[in-house]
Amino acid sequence: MKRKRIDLIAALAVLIAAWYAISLIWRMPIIPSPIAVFYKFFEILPSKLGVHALYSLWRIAAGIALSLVIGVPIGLCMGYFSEFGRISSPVVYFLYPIPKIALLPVVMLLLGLGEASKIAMIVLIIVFQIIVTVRDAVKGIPKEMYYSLISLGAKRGNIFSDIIIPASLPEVLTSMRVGLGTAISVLFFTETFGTEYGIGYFIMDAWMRVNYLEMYSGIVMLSIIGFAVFSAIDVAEHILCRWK
Amino acid sequence: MKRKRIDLIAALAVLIAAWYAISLIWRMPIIPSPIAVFYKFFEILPSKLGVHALYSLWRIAAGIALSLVIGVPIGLCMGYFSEFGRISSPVVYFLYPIPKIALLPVVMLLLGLGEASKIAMIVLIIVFQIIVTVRDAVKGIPKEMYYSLISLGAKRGNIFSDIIIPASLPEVLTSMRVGLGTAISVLFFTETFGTEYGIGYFIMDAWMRVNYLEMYSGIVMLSIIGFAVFSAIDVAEHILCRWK
Amino acid sequence: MISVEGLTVRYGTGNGIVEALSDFSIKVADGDIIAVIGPSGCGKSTLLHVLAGIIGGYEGAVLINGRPVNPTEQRIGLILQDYGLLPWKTVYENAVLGLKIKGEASDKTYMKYILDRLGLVDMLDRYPNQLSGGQRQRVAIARSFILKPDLLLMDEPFSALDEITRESMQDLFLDIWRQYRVSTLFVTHSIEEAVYVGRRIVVLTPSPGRVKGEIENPLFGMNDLRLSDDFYHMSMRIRRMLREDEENIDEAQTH
Amino acid sequence: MISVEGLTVRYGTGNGIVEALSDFSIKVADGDIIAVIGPSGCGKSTLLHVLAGIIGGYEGAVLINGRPVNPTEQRIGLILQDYGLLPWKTVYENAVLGLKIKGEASDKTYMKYILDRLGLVDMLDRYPNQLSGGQRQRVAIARSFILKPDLLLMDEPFSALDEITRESMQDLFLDIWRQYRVSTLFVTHSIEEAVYVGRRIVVLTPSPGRVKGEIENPLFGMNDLRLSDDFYHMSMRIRRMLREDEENIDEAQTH
Amino acid sequence: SDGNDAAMPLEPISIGVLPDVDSIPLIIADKNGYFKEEGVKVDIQHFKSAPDRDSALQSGNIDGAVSDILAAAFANDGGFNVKITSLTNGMYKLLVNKDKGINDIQSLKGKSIAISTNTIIEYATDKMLEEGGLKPEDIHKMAIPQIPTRLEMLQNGKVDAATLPDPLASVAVKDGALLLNSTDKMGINPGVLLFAQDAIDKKSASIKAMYRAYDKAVEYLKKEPVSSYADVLINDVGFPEGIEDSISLPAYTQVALPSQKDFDDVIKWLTDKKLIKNSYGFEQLVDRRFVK
Ligand SMILES: Nc1ncnc2c1ncn2[C@@H]1O[C@H](COP(=O)(O)OP(=O)(O)OP(=O)(O)O)[C@@H](O)[C@H]1O
Ligand SMILES: Nc1ncnc2c1ncn2[C@@H]1O[C@H](COP(=O)(O)OP(=O)(O)OP(=O)(O)O)[C@@H](O)[C@H]1O
Ligand SMILES: [Mg+2]
Ligand SMILES: [Mg+2]
Repeated sequence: MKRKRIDLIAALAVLIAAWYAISLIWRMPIIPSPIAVFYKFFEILPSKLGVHALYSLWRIAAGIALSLVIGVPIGLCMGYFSEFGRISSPVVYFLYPIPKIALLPVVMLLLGLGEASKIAMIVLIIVFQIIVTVRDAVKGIPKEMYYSLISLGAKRGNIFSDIIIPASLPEVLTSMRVGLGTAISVLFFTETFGTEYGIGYFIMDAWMRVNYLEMYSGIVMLSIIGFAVFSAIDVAEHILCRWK
Repeated sequence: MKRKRIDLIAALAVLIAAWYAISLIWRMPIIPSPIAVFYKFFEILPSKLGVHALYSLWRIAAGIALSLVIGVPIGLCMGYFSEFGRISSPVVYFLYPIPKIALLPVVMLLLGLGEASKIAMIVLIIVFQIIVTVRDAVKGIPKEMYYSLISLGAKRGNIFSDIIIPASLPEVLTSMRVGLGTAISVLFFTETFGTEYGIGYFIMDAWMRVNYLEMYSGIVMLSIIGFAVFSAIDVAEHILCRWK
Repeated sequence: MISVEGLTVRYGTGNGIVEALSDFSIKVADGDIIAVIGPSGCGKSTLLHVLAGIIGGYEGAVLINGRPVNPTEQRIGLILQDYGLLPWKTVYENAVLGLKIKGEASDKTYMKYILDRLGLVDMLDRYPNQLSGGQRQRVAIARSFILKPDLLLMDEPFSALDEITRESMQDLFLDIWRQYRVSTLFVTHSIEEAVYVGRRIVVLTPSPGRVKGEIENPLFGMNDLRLSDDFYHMSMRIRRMLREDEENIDEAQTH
Repeated sequence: MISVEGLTVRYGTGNGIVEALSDFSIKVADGDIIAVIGPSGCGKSTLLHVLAGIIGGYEGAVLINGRPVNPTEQRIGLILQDYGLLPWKTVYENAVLGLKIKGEASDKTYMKYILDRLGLVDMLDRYPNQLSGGQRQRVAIARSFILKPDLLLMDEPFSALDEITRESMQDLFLDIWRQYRVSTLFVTHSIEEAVYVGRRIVVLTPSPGRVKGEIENPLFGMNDLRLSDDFYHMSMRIRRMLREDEENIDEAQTH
Repeated sequence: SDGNDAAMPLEPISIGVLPDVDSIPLIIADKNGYFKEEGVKVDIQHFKSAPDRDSALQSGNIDGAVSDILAAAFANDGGFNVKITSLTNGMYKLLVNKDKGINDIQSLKGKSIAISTNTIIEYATDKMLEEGGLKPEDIHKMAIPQIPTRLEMLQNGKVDAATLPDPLASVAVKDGALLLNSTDKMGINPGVLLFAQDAIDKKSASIKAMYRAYDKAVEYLKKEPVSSYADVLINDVGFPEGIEDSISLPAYTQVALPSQKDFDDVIKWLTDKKLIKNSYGFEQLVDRRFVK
C-alpha cells in the first residue's frame, strides 16, 4: 500500500515534470503550463468540472457494464463452441471495423438524443473489443483443462462457471481496461450532442472557445477518472484472481 | 479452407439479410438498401474507392506497425520487470484516458497536417491498448514457466525470446485485432484534414454531401478492409502459434 | 461390465499421424480391478481418456454396461496423469468438484475420512500452485474417491508419492474397493503395485498399444509381497512380457 | 562441493506461512551422488529450487564450490518434477535448450546418443502437448544430460517411466556419471532407486524437512539388488527412518 | 499595386476552408487561376469541421481561415493573435420540420431546436429568435454539432427546428423543411476571413494579391449562373450533387470589412454569455490594411 503510494507520486512527478518541460520549450497557449492548468482545475472543480465528471462517469460505467453483459457471453461462446465461433467470427470481423461514428445519426434516430444513444455508442464500440479479447482468451485455454469436467459429465453450465469464466477472467479484466480507455475517447462524439453535461462536452466546448486552460483542466479530470477506474479494476483483479 | 468459405458466405448472407430487413422496415435514405449500396460500391470502386482504400490501408498498417514496435516492448517490460511495471503502470493509467482527439492541436503543432500526424494519432490511441494487453499477458505467465531458464542461467535476452515473447504472442495478436478496429475509428478524425484521400475522408465527405449511398459504400469498403486484415492476423496466428 | 473391442486411436500431429492404440480389446467385469501396465507411450492414458469420454474420435466399440461411454450417465472417477486440478479452486473445492458437478450433497463423514487419510486436512484452503507434486496428486485422488464412482480410472495415481505414502494409499484404495466394489482400471508403472492392487494384470505392447498378455493374479491384495517367491516369479513373468517386445523392436530397428 | 547450512525456506500463502525446509544442512562432495528421499511435501523440490537459483529468499548459507548459487556461472542440469518443458518448442528444441542458452554448439554425436537411448528420435519435431507423460519426462532428462552439467539436480526424474525404461534410464545416468563424475542430487520416491543410484542416501523428515539421517550406501550401482539380503536390510533401515517420524507425528496429532 | 511585387516572387499562403458558401470565392479564384494571375500561390486547405480548422490555425499550419467573428474573438481571448481582414458572405437558416405545424418564429416557443452551442450558429439563432420576439430561454436548444446529423434530426422530426448553414440548409428546404428566417434576410453577416498576425506581418503582399484574386472571383460569381460553376461546388467545395437547382447563394460582395454593428453585437453576445474574458473593440480585432 505504502509502496503503491510512492509509485503513484513518482509517476505523477514524472508526468507533470515532462509536461512542464514541454510547456516551457514551446511556450504556446496550445500547451499551457501544468501550474496554470492545476490552478484553473481547482478553481472550476466545485462549480463545473465535478458535475461534468459525474455525468461522464455514469455514462462510462453504464457503457462498460452493458458491454460486458453483452460482450462477455458472446465472446465466451465464440471461444468455446467452435462451430458458433467459426460462423460468427466473420460477422464480428465485418462489423467491428464499421465506423460507429458514421452510424451516429442512425443511433440517434433509433434512440433519440438522450442518454440511451450516448451509452449505445459506447457499447457499440467497446463491445467488439470485449468480444474479441474474451473469444481469444477462451480459445487459449488448453484443452487438458476440460478433461476433469468432461469425465465428470459436467453440463455446459458447469463448464462455463468452473472453467471458462475463471480461466478467462484475467482477460475479461484486460478487456475492461482497454475498453475503459476507448469509452473515454467515445465521450468526445457522444457527449457533444443533446447534452450540456459531461467531460466530453466540456472539453469540446472549451476547445471551440479556444480556452486551453479549461480544456486541459477537463483533460486532467478525465485522466483522474481513468486512473481511478483503472485502480479499481486492479483491486478487483486482486480479489477475483486470488489463486494467481 | 472450404469450410471457411462456407462460413464466410453464411456470415455475409446473414449480415446482408439483416441490413436489408432493417432498410425495408425503416425506409429512410439514411438506411439505404444493401442492393443500392452494392451497386454504388462497384460503380465507384475502380474510379474512387480503391484509391481511398489504399491510402487508409497504408495509414492503418503504418499506425499498427509503429504501435507494435513501441507498445510491445514496453508492455513486455512492464509485465516482466515488476519494479518497472509498478512505477510505469500509473503513468499508463494517467495517459491512456487522455482523449487523444483533444491533443489534435498539439499533434498538428509538432507534425503538421500531413501523413505524420495522421499516423501519430493512430499510434497515440492504440499504443496504450497494446501496452495494457501485452503487460497483462506477461503478468499472466505462470512463474513455473521460467524455472528451466533460470536454472540454466539464461540472460534476459533469452528469457524474452524463449519465454515471454512466445507466451504472450497470442495476446499480442489479440491486441492487434483490437487495435485494428480502433485504428479504423481513428481514421475519422485524422483523414478529415490535410488530405483528400482515405476512406475516412471519403465517408465524411459523402456524409457532408448527404450522399448516403456513397457513405455506405465507404463503410462497406472499411468493413472489407477490416475483414481482410483480421483474416491475415488469423493466418499469422496459425503459422506463429503452431504449437497450440 | 466394460468392454473395449478393437479400439484404435490415432492422433494427428503437424507431420503425420500417431497411432496410440491399435485394435485394442479388453473386458472389465463389474467390480473387478484391472491393473494396466505397459511401456511409456504405449497408449495407457489414451485408453483411459477414451473410457472417460474425453476422446471421442476412435475406431472400435467401447461399451460400459452395454451402452456407449457417456459421463453424464456413468459415474466416472478419473485420476489424470497430470492430476487435472483447477488452479482457481482450493484444495477443498477441487476435492469436492465431482459432487458439485453431480449436484449432490457431500457425505461429510466420508469426505473427512478421505481427506484425513490423504493427509490434506491442513491445506484445504490452499490453491494447487501452493502444493508439492505429491500433495497435488493426493487432491486428485481425493476427488475421485469422494465421488464414490461406479468406474474408477486411475492413471499412475501414486507416481508422485513416496513409498510409505504410496503403500498407505494402495491400502486406502483397496479398503474403498472392498467396500464399494467399484470397477477399476488402474494404470501403473510399478510391477509390484500392479501385483498388489490388480486382480487381473494386462500388459501392453509398446506403441501402438495392443494387449500383450493378461494374467490372473492370485497374489492380489497380499501383504509383504516382496518376500514371497510367488511374487518373484510373477514379477519376472511380467518383466519378460514387457521386455520381449522391446527386444523385438530393437531387433526390428537394427535389421 | 555443495554445502547447504541451516537452510530455512518459507512460503507465504493467503492465510499463513508454510515452512518447507527448516534448518536443513547437507554437503555434496565433488562428483558424489546423493539420493534424497523423504515423505511427500517434505521440501525436496524446494531444496532443488534453492540450489538451482529459482528460490532466492531463504535463510542460511548455500554455497556451490564456496560461492553463492549463480546459474550463470554454474552449469546446472535441473530436471523439474513437472518437467519444465516449453510448450512452444519442439522436442528437439527443448532438448537442446540448455546448450542454446549457454550459447554453445552441440556435440552432435553425444546428443544423438542421448536422444537415442531415451527413445526420442522418432518424435523430435513434436510439441510437448503431443507426447505421453513419460515421453515428456524423457525430454526433460535429455535436456539435462545434453547440457553436460557440473551439477545435476534431479527431481523424481523417472517417476513417469515404466519399470523397464526406468532401469535403463538409471543405467544411462550411471554411465554418464561414471564418465563425467557430475555431482548429483537425486530426489526419488523409490527406496530401491535410492539404493541403486545413491552413493549416499539422505532421508528427510516430514514437513518441514530436516535431515533425518544419512546413510553411506555400499550397495551403490549393484545389479539385481532385490535378490540381495543386504538390500533388504538397507531398505528396511530406510523405511524405518521414514516411518518413525510418521508415527511420531501421528502420535503428536492424536495426543 | 506596388512595384516590389513584380521583382520578388510572393510568398505562398495557406487558407483553411470548410465546405460552406463563404469559401466559394476563394475556391473559384483558385479554380479559375486568378491567384496565378496575381502571382501568388494560395494553398486552400479543406477541413470538415471547425475545430480541425482552428487547430490547424492555432498550430501554425495555415496562415488564415474562412471563419467568423466569434472564432476571432475566442482566439484572441485564448492568447492567439489573429486579425479579421475582411468579411465573407454566408448565411444561416432557421428551418422547421414541415410536419410540426410551425409557421413563424413565435410558434417555436417551447419547441426544440438543433444548433451547435457557443458558435456562430447559436448566435445566429438567438438573433433570429430575438427578431421574432422570442428570448433564448423560450426555446429548447439541443446541441448537435455535426451538420448532417442536425439535418437528419430535423427531417425525421427528432427536433422541431434547426439552424443550418448552406448547402445543407438548401437540401433541407428541397426536402420540405420550412424556412423561417435567415441571417441574410436580417442583414447580419458575422462570417469573416482572418489571418494570424504573424502572416499579416510577413506576407501582407501575398494577402493583398489574394484579395485581388478574390475580387475577380466575386465578379465572376456575380455574372455567371450557378450552373456554370456547379461542378466546382460539387467537386471542390463538397456540395451535394444536384444542389445547383435549389441552392440560393448569397450576394457575394467585393472585399470589405465586417460591419461595426455585427462586430459589436457578437462581442456583446459573447460577453453577456461570459464566453470571453475580455471585451474587444472593432479596431482591436480588425486589420483594415487589406480593404481599400
Ligand atoms: N508456492 C507455495 N506456497 C505455499 N506452500 C508451498 C508452495 N510450494 C510448496 N509449498 C509447501 O512446501 C512444502 C514443501 O514442498 P515441496 O514441493 O518442496 O515438497 P516435496 O518434498 O517436493 O514434495 P513431493 O514429494 O510431494 O513433490 C509442502 O508442504 C508444500 O505444501
Ligand atoms: N496429442 C497428441 N498428439 C500426438 N500424439 C500423441 C498425443 N498424445 C499422445 N500421443 C502419442 O500417443 C502415444 C500414447 O500416448 P499415451 O499418453 O496414451 O501414452 P501412455 O501409455 O500414457 O504413456 P506414459 O506412460 O508415458 O504416460 C504416445 O506415443 C504419444 O506420443
Ligand atoms: Mg500416460
Ligand atoms: Mg516435489
